[in-house]
Amino acid sequence: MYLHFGAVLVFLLFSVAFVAIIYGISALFRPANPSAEKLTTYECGEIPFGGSWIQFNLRYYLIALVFLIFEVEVVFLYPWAVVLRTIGAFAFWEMIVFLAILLVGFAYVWRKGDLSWFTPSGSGHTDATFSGK
Amino acid sequence: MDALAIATMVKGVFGGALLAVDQPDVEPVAVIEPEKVAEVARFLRETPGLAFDYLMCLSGFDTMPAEEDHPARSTAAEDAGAPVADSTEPTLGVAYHLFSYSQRHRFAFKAHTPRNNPHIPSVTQIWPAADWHEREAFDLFGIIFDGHPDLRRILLPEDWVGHPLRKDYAAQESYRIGDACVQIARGW
Amino acid sequence: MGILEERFDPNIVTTTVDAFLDWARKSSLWPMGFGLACCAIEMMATSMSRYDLDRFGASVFRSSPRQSDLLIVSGTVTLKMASRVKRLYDQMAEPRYVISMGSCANTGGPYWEHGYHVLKGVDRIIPVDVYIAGCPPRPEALIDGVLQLQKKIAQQRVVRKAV
Amino acid sequence: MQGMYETLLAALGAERVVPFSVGFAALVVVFALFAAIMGAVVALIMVLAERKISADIQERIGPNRVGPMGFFQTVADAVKLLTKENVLPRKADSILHYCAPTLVFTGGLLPVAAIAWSNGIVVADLNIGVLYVVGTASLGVIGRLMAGWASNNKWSLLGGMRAAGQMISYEIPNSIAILSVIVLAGTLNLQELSEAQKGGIHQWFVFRSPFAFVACLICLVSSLAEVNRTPFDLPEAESELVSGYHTEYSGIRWAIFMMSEYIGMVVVNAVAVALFFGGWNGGLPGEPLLGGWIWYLLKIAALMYCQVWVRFVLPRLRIDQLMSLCWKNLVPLGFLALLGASVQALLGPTGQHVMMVAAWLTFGGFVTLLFAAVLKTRHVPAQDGIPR
Amino acid sequence: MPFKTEEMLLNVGPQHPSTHGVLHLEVTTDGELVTNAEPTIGYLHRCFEKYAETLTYQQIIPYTDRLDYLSSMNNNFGFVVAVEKLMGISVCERAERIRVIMAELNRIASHLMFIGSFSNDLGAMTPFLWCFRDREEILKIFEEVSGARLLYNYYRIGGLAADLTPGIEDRIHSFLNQFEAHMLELDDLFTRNAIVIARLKGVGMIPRETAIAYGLSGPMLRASGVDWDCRRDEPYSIYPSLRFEVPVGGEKLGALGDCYARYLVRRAEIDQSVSLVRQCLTDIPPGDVKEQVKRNVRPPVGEVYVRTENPRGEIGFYLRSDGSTKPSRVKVRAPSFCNMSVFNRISKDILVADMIAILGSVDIVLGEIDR
Repeated sequence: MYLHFGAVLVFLLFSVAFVAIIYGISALFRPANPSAEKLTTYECGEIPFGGSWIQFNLRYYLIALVFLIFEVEVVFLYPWAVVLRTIGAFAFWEMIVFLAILLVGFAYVWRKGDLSWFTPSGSGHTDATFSGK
Repeated sequence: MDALAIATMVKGVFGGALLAVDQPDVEPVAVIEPEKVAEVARFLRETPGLAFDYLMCLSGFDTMPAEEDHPARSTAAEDAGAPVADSTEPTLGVAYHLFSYSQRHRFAFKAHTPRNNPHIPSVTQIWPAADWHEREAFDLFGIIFDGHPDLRRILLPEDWVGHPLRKDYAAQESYRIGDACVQIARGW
Repeated sequence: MGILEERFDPNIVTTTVDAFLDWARKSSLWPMGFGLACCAIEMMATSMSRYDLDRFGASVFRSSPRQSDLLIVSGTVTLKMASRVKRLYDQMAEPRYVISMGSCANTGGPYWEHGYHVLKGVDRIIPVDVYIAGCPPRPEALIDGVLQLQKKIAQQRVVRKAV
Repeated sequence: MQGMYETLLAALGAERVVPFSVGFAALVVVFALFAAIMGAVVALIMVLAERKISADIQERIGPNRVGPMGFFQTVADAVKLLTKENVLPRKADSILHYCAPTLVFTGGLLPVAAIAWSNGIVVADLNIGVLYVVGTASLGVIGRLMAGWASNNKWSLLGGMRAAGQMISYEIPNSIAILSVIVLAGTLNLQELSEAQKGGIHQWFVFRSPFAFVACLICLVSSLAEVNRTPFDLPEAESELVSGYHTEYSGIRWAIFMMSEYIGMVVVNAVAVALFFGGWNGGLPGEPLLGGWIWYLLKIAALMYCQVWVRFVLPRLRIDQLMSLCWKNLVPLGFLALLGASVQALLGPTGQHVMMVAAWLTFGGFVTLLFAAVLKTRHVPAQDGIPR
Repeated sequence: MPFKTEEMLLNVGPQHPSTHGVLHLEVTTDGELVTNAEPTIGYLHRCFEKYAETLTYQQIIPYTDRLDYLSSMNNNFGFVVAVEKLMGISVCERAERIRVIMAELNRIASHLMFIGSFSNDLGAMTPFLWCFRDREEILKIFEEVSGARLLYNYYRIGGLAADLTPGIEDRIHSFLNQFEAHMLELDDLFTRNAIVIARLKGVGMIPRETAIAYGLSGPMLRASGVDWDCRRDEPYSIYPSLRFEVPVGGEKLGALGDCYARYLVRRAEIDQSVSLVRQCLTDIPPGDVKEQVKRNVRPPVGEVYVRTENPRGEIGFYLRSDGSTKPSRVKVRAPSFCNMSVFNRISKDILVADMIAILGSVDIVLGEIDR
């Protein structure tokens, strides 16, 4: 039964190999004469000012945290979903408790405003930790 | 209120600053001393009766006659009203055309400055619309607007030499683009 | 130079490979979305319903120079813009072609005499493959320009030794 | 599904020559190669289909000069991209720049292993099929973020961050919607899911419970966001971010991004069909007529046509509307659907029939709502706000 | 403890899909948030004003085509009205009618181009092609009348270059009838689309005072609630004798001062232009449009400032004549030049997508900004 996971491993290796093969074929036929100007970073025709590897803004990090909470919750729900019919009402109530706890977390994040990305009505940031501007 | 009445009103308040009124029959244009432009503008903007809240157009001009053509006469009133010492010496000027949405009337005035160091007080604080127009007048004529928040070239590249719209402007021979050096004049 | 590029003398195999690769490059010319002035409006009109440049596979307007292989200089190249045009052309990936559309791009057009700020022809800074006359050229003229470019690409040597 | 491999190996007569595991691995490699090539073929067909459908919507002709009726257009595109120079900007991080397309392609191809194409035809018959597909499909997020960051280009960075923000956010409603069906079906294996929907159109999950119907809508919307299609195509928004995270990619590596986008589309639609629209079962009771996989591909093609159709009709959402749609609308709605479905799972057979009737009622209500909206636009000239 | 994130200087440079030409915006953003968007212009400065001083008055007309190359007829109209006022001549009724017909048709074509590129900035690709389908019909009419598709050189000082070709009237009539049905389709697809309203309502709000202070004009000014239209309030040509309604932002239009108001004002102006063309077309008097046209025009010494209503706003010509056949100074007050100067002011603390929507709603043409 675990043999099929072997198939998955073969698929993984194969897709990496497939991309490598395509790179190889392409390397045969494509021209390659890099010049200094060609390798400059493209920025709509202008010379880029300041790098783009910077401390990017915070909202994406907050969304990642909120995602982490819910992803873990969903992972716990998968096995429960499969066996719910066999176990019956007890599993249902147990999961209601689990979801209720998470609902409190969700309401807190919602109320705090981390979900609303940005209020477009001007500079009313709701992100408390945003550097006060 | 038509333009002549406004001109007399301005003359009453500012006296010597208003030097003349050109072509009173077709479209009267007052000629104002360059130093007083800012005060006259503020007066025209703030007095409730006039309320010129809209600067339609601010344009620089050069009164030097074109060479190859016959020396055209500059407008009669300008000869009389030109403030500089020698009246025939050509000047750089700025024309202001105003309009009021509440009163629905128009007014125009202009100011002449000597060619060698043309200075005119900026009106950007009064009408924000003047910001870009003044930068363009500086860029193409070289008229310096004192008090302008950010007076630099708006149309031409930063490293451009000279002010093209002056009548006595000779285009530079070539211009450097990256490592290529490109001819501007009519040469192929 | 690429690994197999321009290494072999012409024989039955290399000529067919060349013909196939040229056919592929010819029939999928992706122009860069790069409109300068009035000619850009006619370029857009060419890619619209009535003239439909997409029939020739050439209406996928990529906005980044890395993915586009055709630079249609459509409009007046001023001196301030010239350095940007040169930089964009340099940043394009290699098999790249240039169509100079309109008399402004060809020779400075109506602004050739007193246009102190106009570059007298884009071929002073980048090599041009096809010139299209007109101010602005009609969409049919642009399509004809693309067809001329396709004929020119069809004879290119990819694998065969450069003659 | 051990049977499939035995039968194939026996047919090839390799039973005695080589031990089973080696034979199995060889067969899987063949299937993987077939899947990758089919992925490329699907990408070619889809690009051409998209250009033809967009031409049809926009009253154009679309590509018709290259090959008969323009069929070789995408072949020409692919070969041209194959022979295009590979520009690696000096400031970019070369290793990451190379690995990003590989990761995105792997994220696109891996889920194909677990999809049950027909009765018994599946490459890797995993008992955790759906969880595996959802898990590997999110591999593409890392690839896109890596592409965005590695190209050291401001546009790519913005595109990569948007891709990360959008795709991880829309995994939650997608998973919750899938859970609502699994609670009813009781299995994660895609093969058994299709078998659970055997016997006629009324057996399809989408018509078996109103909560599954709502979950189907949520799943379709969030799968549209998973594969970055308009109105959720913020990561490579041409009009805003030039071309998002693949601004600095040229030639074949850009083509791999495109290919994995279309493979991702096929995978997402395959999951939606398997869960909601009866997998490889035909509409009529009994065995699917011409073999299950034809029905499966037909349903996937229908869903993909709708996704292409939506692309050329709707404008693009803004990033904050996208996020609030996900977290403030789809996630709470998804939880309600999940609770409803789990309550229905506990009901007896009579409860199921009541729920089936309720499902058909909601479906009818939804369709009449749709037609009312269409009729309203067609005949009544605009009055509100626009002076005639 | 506020978390320090760095600002990024983004060049929305001369080559960008939604800058409508060669406009360069130096945008400082903090993540998705635009804090400052400084426009840099001049990439299409084609020395029009220097050239105008070396040409006679009739020769300048083809160069005015190339100012706002989306509404060449209106540019010609503005210049020709200015010179005629300077010289004090008037034009026969037939020429005036044809001028208004061509100017209003060109306004429709220009607004269609606006709707197309504006919807493309929001991400919808189909309205662009639908609008161009109708715009091609108008270009066919212009081609038959003036011989060119985009830059017509059709107006002359004192009249027109050519009279209407026979049979053109009913072609225009049939186009107008079919065109209104297409506009209803466009309303269904784009104007009342929920995502479009969500993207545009409340974005890029310009209050009435800022609009007047920054010298905005045309649809931008009217969308902010100022009821001013040169055709009606400072009339030229035969506009006083025509009945038309000026759409202004506010509750009647359904939006005030934001991107959606600017879109709706232009969308409503299309309907007004259709009715204007119909009014002018009905029983045009006969007459020779070319008999007052003179080759060398020599206006008296003097200066004049005349403004007319272009699709993008008020185009003003300040002409200084020194009595010779060549003008001593021609200053063009371009509407997009002033409309663009307010851009930095209204795009503070907004998202990148909003900035692109605002830039689209300002509807600029670089030919007349840089001249």
